[in-house]
Amino acid sequence: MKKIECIIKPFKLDDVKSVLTDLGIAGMTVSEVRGFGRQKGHTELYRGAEYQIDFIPKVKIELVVADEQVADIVSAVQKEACTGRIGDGKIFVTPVDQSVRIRTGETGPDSL
Amino acid sequence: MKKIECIIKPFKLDDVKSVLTDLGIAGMTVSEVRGFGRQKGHTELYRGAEYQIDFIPKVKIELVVADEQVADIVSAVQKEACTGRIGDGKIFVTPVDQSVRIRTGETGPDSL
Amino acid sequence: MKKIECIIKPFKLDDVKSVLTDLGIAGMTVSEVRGFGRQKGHTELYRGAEYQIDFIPKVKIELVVADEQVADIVSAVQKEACTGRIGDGKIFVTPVDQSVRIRTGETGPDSL
Amino acid sequence: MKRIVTLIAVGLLALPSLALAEDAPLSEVAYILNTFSFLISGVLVMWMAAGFGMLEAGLVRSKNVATICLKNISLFGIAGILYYLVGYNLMYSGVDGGYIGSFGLWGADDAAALAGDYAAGYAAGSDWFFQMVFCGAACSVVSGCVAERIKLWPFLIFCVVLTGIIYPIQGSWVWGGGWLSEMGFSDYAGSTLVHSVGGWAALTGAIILGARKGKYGKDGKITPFPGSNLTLATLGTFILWMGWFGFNGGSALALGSAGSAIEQSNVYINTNLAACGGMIAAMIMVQVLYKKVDVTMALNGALAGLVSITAGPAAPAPGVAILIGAVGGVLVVLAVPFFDKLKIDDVVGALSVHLVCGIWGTLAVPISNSETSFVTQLIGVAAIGVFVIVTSAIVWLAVKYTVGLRVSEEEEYQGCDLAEIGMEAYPYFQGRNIN
Amino acid sequence: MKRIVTLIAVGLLALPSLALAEDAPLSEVAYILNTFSFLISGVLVMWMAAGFGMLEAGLVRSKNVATICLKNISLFGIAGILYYLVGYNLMYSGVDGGYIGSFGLWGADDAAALAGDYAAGYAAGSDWFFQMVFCGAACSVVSGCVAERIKLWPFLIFCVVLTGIIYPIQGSWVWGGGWLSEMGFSDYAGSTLVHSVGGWAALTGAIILGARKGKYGKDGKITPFPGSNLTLATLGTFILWMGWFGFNGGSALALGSAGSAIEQSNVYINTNLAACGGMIAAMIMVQVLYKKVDVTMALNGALAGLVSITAGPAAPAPGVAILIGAVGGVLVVLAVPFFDKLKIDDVVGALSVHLVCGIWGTLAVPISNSETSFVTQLIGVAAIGVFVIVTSAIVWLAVKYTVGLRVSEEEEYQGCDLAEIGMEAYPYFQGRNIN
Amino acid sequence: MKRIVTLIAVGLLALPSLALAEDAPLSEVAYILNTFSFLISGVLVMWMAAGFGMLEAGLVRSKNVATICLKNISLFGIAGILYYLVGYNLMYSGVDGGYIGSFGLWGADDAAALAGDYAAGYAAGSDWFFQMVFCGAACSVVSGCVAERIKLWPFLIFCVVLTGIIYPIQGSWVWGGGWLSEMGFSDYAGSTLVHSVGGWAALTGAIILGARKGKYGKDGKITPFPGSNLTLATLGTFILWMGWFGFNGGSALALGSAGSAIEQSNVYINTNLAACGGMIAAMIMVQVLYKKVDVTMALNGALAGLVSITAGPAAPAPGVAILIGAVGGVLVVLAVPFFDKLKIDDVVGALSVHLVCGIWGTLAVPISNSETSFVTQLIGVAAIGVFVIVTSAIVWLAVKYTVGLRVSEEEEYQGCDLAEIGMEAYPYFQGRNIN
Ligand SMILES: Nc1ncnc2c1ncn2[C@@H]1O[C@H](COP(=O)(O)OP(=O)(O)O)[C@@H](O)[C@H]1O
Ligand SMILES: Nc1ncnc2c1ncn2[C@@H]1O[C@H](COP(=O)(O)OP(=O)(O)O)[C@@H](O)[C@H]1O
Ligand SMILES: Nc1ncnc2c1ncn2[C@@H]1O[C@H](COP(=O)(O)OP(=O)(O)O)[C@@H](O)[C@H]1O
Repeated sequence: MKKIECIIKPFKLDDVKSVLTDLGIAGMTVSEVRGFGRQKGHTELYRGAEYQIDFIPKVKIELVVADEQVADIVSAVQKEACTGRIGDGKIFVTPVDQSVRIRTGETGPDSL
Repeated sequence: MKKIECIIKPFKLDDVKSVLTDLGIAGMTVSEVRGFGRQKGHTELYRGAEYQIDFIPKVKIELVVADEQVADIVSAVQKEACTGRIGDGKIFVTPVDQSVRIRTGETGPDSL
Repeated sequence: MKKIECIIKPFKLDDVKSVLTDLGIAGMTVSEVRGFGRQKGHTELYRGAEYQIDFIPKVKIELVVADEQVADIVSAVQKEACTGRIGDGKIFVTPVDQSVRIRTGETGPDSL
Repeated sequence: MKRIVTLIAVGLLALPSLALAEDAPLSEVAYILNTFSFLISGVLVMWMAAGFGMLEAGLVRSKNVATICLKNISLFGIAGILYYLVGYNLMYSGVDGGYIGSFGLWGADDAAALAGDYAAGYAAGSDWFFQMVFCGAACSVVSGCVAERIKLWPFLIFCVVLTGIIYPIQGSWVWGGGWLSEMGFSDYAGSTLVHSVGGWAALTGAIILGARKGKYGKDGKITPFPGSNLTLATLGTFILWMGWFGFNGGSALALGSAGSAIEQSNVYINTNLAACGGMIAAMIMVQVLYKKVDVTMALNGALAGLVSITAGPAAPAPGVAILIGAVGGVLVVLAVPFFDKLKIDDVVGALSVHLVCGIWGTLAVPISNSETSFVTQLIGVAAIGVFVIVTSAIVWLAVKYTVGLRVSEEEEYQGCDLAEIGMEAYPYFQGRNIN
Repeated sequence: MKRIVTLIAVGLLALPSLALAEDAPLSEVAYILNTFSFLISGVLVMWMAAGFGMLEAGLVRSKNVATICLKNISLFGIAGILYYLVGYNLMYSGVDGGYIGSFGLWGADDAAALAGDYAAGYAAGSDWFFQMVFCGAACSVVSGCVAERIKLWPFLIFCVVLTGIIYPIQGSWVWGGGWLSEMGFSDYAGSTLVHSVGGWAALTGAIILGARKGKYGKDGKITPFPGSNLTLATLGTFILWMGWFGFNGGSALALGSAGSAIEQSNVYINTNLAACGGMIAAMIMVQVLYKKVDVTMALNGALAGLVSITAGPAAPAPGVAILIGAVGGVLVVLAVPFFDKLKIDDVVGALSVHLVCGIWGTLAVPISNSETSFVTQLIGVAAIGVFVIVTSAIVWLAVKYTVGLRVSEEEEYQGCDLAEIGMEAYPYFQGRNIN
Repeated sequence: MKRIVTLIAVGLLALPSLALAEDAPLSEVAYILNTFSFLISGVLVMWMAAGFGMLEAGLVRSKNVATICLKNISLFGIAGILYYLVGYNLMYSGVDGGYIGSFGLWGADDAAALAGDYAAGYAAGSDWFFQMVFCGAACSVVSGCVAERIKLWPFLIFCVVLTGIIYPIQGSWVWGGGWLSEMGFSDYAGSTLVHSVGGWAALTGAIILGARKGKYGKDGKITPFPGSNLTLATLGTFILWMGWFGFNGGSALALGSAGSAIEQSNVYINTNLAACGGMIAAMIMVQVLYKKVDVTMALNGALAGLVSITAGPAAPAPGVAILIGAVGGVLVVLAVPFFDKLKIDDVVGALSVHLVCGIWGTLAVPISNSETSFVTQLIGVAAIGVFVIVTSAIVWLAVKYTVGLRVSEEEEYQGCDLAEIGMEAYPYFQGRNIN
């Protein structure tokens, strides 16, 4: 199994979720993060003093999938989350040794 | 070393934390996430229009442990976090190459 | 490639970010987490009743880097985030199989 | 119903028995009491600007909160200045049964009273103050409806014209003693003159602006954007409810006789009961229709009751006031999805509350007030509606095709707060991008 | 102490020297001033409903905030309607030293005053308005105490009975000129009649409902659930403090003579100083006991001072008012953990503030008022306590065994907002499930 | 300008024509009306304490919000008690052209009025109440400026001295009929006596305390710490605006004659227009300077206008009032970065609003009031400035070197809420440590 971590622009979440469910993905976990990268933050002015907002809101989607699904998912997410503008984000794939469904105790790909 | 990632129902956090400390786990890191899975969200009504809440609040516990502890912890968390109802969550185990305690610079299992 | 996960005290974020950019790191993803460890939380009093705050605010920095950069980064972050007081946090290194830049579809270290 | 010129008749001489009791020694007291009533009631109405601000801040998404706060306080500032520069005289000076007053700075002349002649009935300034705060209220109605997508300065330009020109001209037709007043049209405290006027201007604006992106899907799907802070919305409603005692009570325009004190008392009661009726009716309606009570509908219901009674709060018996309010509460529950069906995107329910119930309240006046007629009321509603729609459409369009009216799509997604004023209302709280 | 019937004596004729100065020409003015005092004071008391709402919204957990807002505004709506339908006449009409007034819709009769006879002293409507807002306040006390677990509609049913029946009946005993009034029991503005009454009803409800899940552990462990928004709690306290000037000041029931104006002035001062005393005393107490100041205790302390002075705000010298308030502030700091020890789960400290200090304030009246006796005060407190406990227990239990009173355990965990009304107060802010 | 002793002249006899009209039968009414004006205006000013609280709670970071709430409500409690214990008599009793009044508890003596002699003009208690709330306002100015780093109890000790000693002594020089009043210095409602006094005390405190850690970098870099809740800041500004009608209007010190009612009316208008002018001017300034409107600057601009008009709100023509306010609004936009350049860390802009505009407003009095002179105004501003700087520096330093003034660096990072009072204002909302 692999874990696919996608860091995307927040407003793409709905689209990416749709494409993932279309691919038959039944579960995922999402969290709010802040990203720092090529896309620069913005300068704001507060009461006459300037300051820099470095970290930009992003959404992180984590999903654990069977090895054979990885390629499809990665390419689908990449296409869907892409706006072509800087800051679109990343997809990382990492190994997963084991997975357990808490409700049933099932393990392995069946538990996903 | 392995990282154990547990995605559980929020109200189980205290119980899971207790069982982990009972097992001698000295540290863990917790964050709020939102989950999408078999457990469906709920439909709400706002000013006469319906809408769907897809993502359900979950808590993610991450803990890095020595290889030999993994089996015990996984089964203990699985038991404790289980309500038998849909949406109880998942446990994922992933490999960790290295660990450092920032305060002392110690590495490996000693640093946990 | 490796993912370096640093759990640090929140007020060290700016310093760590600076040292990372000095090392030429172009991107990272940050999130708020709560930590449980040797550093104990605090007891608070609310309307005459005591209660314990167990989980302490921490910041998690995740960055994926090429293998050869890992050692430098880990030691730099360890030095920068260290106050010598309990609760300084941890650095974990985990393997990454693949990385994709969403905007361009590039993969591997080039995509970072 | 003239609002100012007939004051003395209404307030001091309406009751023959009083006229006798009020000889010279009493009239200075009456003068003071009338003035004080204007001032205190005016403060309560001024406070409604805060109520609108909090209500709207609570009902927009968190990314647009700072902007809506800024709009609400700055429009009140604009109303004050414009009403001084042109509004008051356009509304009250030399209308004489016609269609418009005269241009010119407002200025107080209290020389007669200072010389011991209290026939004016009240200090000129207290009257200006009381009329001015009403003008601000009309503007507040607009801001909530067109929120979350309109640019700041263009919105404020509209406010300048609304408070300086549109509001006073139609106001002159009734309260200034113009043609509608001559015809017998009656609007005690402004169901039509304030609330519907704000509503018509808002409606025109909402149509010209278009809906917020994502609100209405292709297949008729409506995506609600829940309000960010329901405690603020509740607080805003409480503030409005409180201020309404000044709004309606002060519109007795006098306190210098037992008759006017009794009138104010009745107005207070009816105002309160109509709010109660509107809220309870709206709560029951949503419970029946949707099986759950919606807080925002309860709040809108209370306001609906208040708007409904505003055209005639003195005459009805208490039970009738409850019913008038309750009809308003029912209307609002039906109107909110109705406007959604028309794809008119009204962020805070301003059209349902102020426009729909403003019309209902005005038409309901003849129920308790035999001196008015349904037809005249209808003419007034229609005439003012047409006037406001036409004039405000001209202004909205003029602004749209010169400086532009709407933020860009990207700015709208990001939120007006960061896009337009570069600050967030709640910078230390993590937002929830996920749902 | 009768509240209404003795008005003329108290307000206009109590001071013989005034009676002479106030001949015919003055009495219309007195009539107007009395009326205006009722109206303005009433608006301030109405505003307290918002204060209770904000205080309670600030002290519950965020998942129950929208519901508590809804309860606070809708109970005020219910109070208005019920007090019109039955409450007022039950409290004030034909009590004549007895135990209850008469049933029937309230209606104003101001014909005499309109005909130039001002003996009534004030417009009937202004009196109704002022009495009505008090009725709402008693209800607000209950909502905070039983929050976070009671169902919406069952709670509102209780409010209907409390405002329509329970409150007016016991009110008739004192302010309506009933048996306690004849006996010499004195409660100027309602330490007992309003605050304790709310407190007793809340106490009964809290016991019948039981504590919130997780609040009291097996081993005597108490888990506090910190309030979600302390700025709102502070705002609510400020609003209540402000409104209390109307609550106590307006209870002079007159402004039509120099004597009553002086009385109101003294009431304002003592009300303010008691609040100051209560707050400072509570702050010092918590600092000494717990080594830290607890904001919510400071706020409760101010309210404790206000409740304590309410039974007799006119008579005490300023220094005595500070002390009466300070004792209240101390009591509240002791009472909060005391109720926790009894496992009576009072979400906002309503029992400590309104019940405990309501009793204390009533018993403290004889300190400054030689016309009252400690024994009579005690009888009044006890009689009203027993009456309210019994009647409200009947209602709570009747509701419990018919429609049910409490949300399910799962709904309680989820929060009343999602479970009962399907919306969150702060939908865009990430909650903190962790601690 | 004496504030109390000259009341009768100003309020009742200033206009010869009125004196005739006001014979015996009117004077009890005048007495009542003057009293009532004090009470109602006083309630509005009391409400400003909540306004300051909300404004400051909105402008500090979320980790210091509970503490600032606590400070704002407790300082108002302290002001009430101290003004009773020493303040009032120090300010108003036996000043006689000198530098200080007398020590002693305040007590009301209304025996004459109760015996039918209304020469006192108003109930003693109503006057105390009105003066007391002003004293609290001066304190509120300080709390915002020194927020986020000062310890709770040491701050409250300072408030004790400020409200009990410093404020009353300088107040006696003008309103108590002391030397500055004899010289012809004029400050109608306290641009200098209240606002600048708070400002000078705050300035001294801010310098002695030092800036918040991280605010000023080595290379002149300024790091802004955005306010946590701009809706609260807006609400606070609306509350202050509302309360200011009592602050300035009530400072007419009378309502018992047509002349005073007219005066109050003019004061209301000018107060409102100056706020409008200040806000709009500040908005235009920031738009021009920084290309974006800053909400907090708009709010500060409105307050700047209000402070600016406070020294002389009765005399100016409306247009002049707009300009006086507008200059204040411009000043505030320039002053905020100016203080930052001096590394004086003023959390909420209190110095820019209350000190700078307090001075400006006082110096602007001669523009419309020919009885005052620029030189005398300047002497008054300087004398009071020096006095407050010196006395408050003594107190700040005494506290600093005894119990200590500032929280530790670690506590400051953690926030005063957890460090000092062990609770968070918003415990259920996740904070944003990242930016
Ligand atoms: N090396 C990295 N490790 C972890 N996250 C990264 C890394 N580089 C970028 N990111 C994340 O991806 C987001 C987008 O990256 P950025 O460099 O701004 O643009 P782009 O995706 O177009 O290359 C960042 O905001 C950050 O959250
Ligand atoms: N493939 C997956 N990858 C990552 N997280 C998952 C995955 N499947 C489920 N989850 C997480 O586990 C939670 C529970 O899963 P769900 O399918 O609802 O029920 P169950 O745990 O009973 O199978 C989800 O809300 C989500 O957070
Ligand atoms: N085994 C672990 N797995 C994951 N996170 C851990 C682990 N141990 C500690 N942490 C994280 O590191 C933080 C600091 O650890 P702690 O034991 O308090 O002090 P120290 O870093 O000085 O050893 C914790 O708050 C927690 O977030």
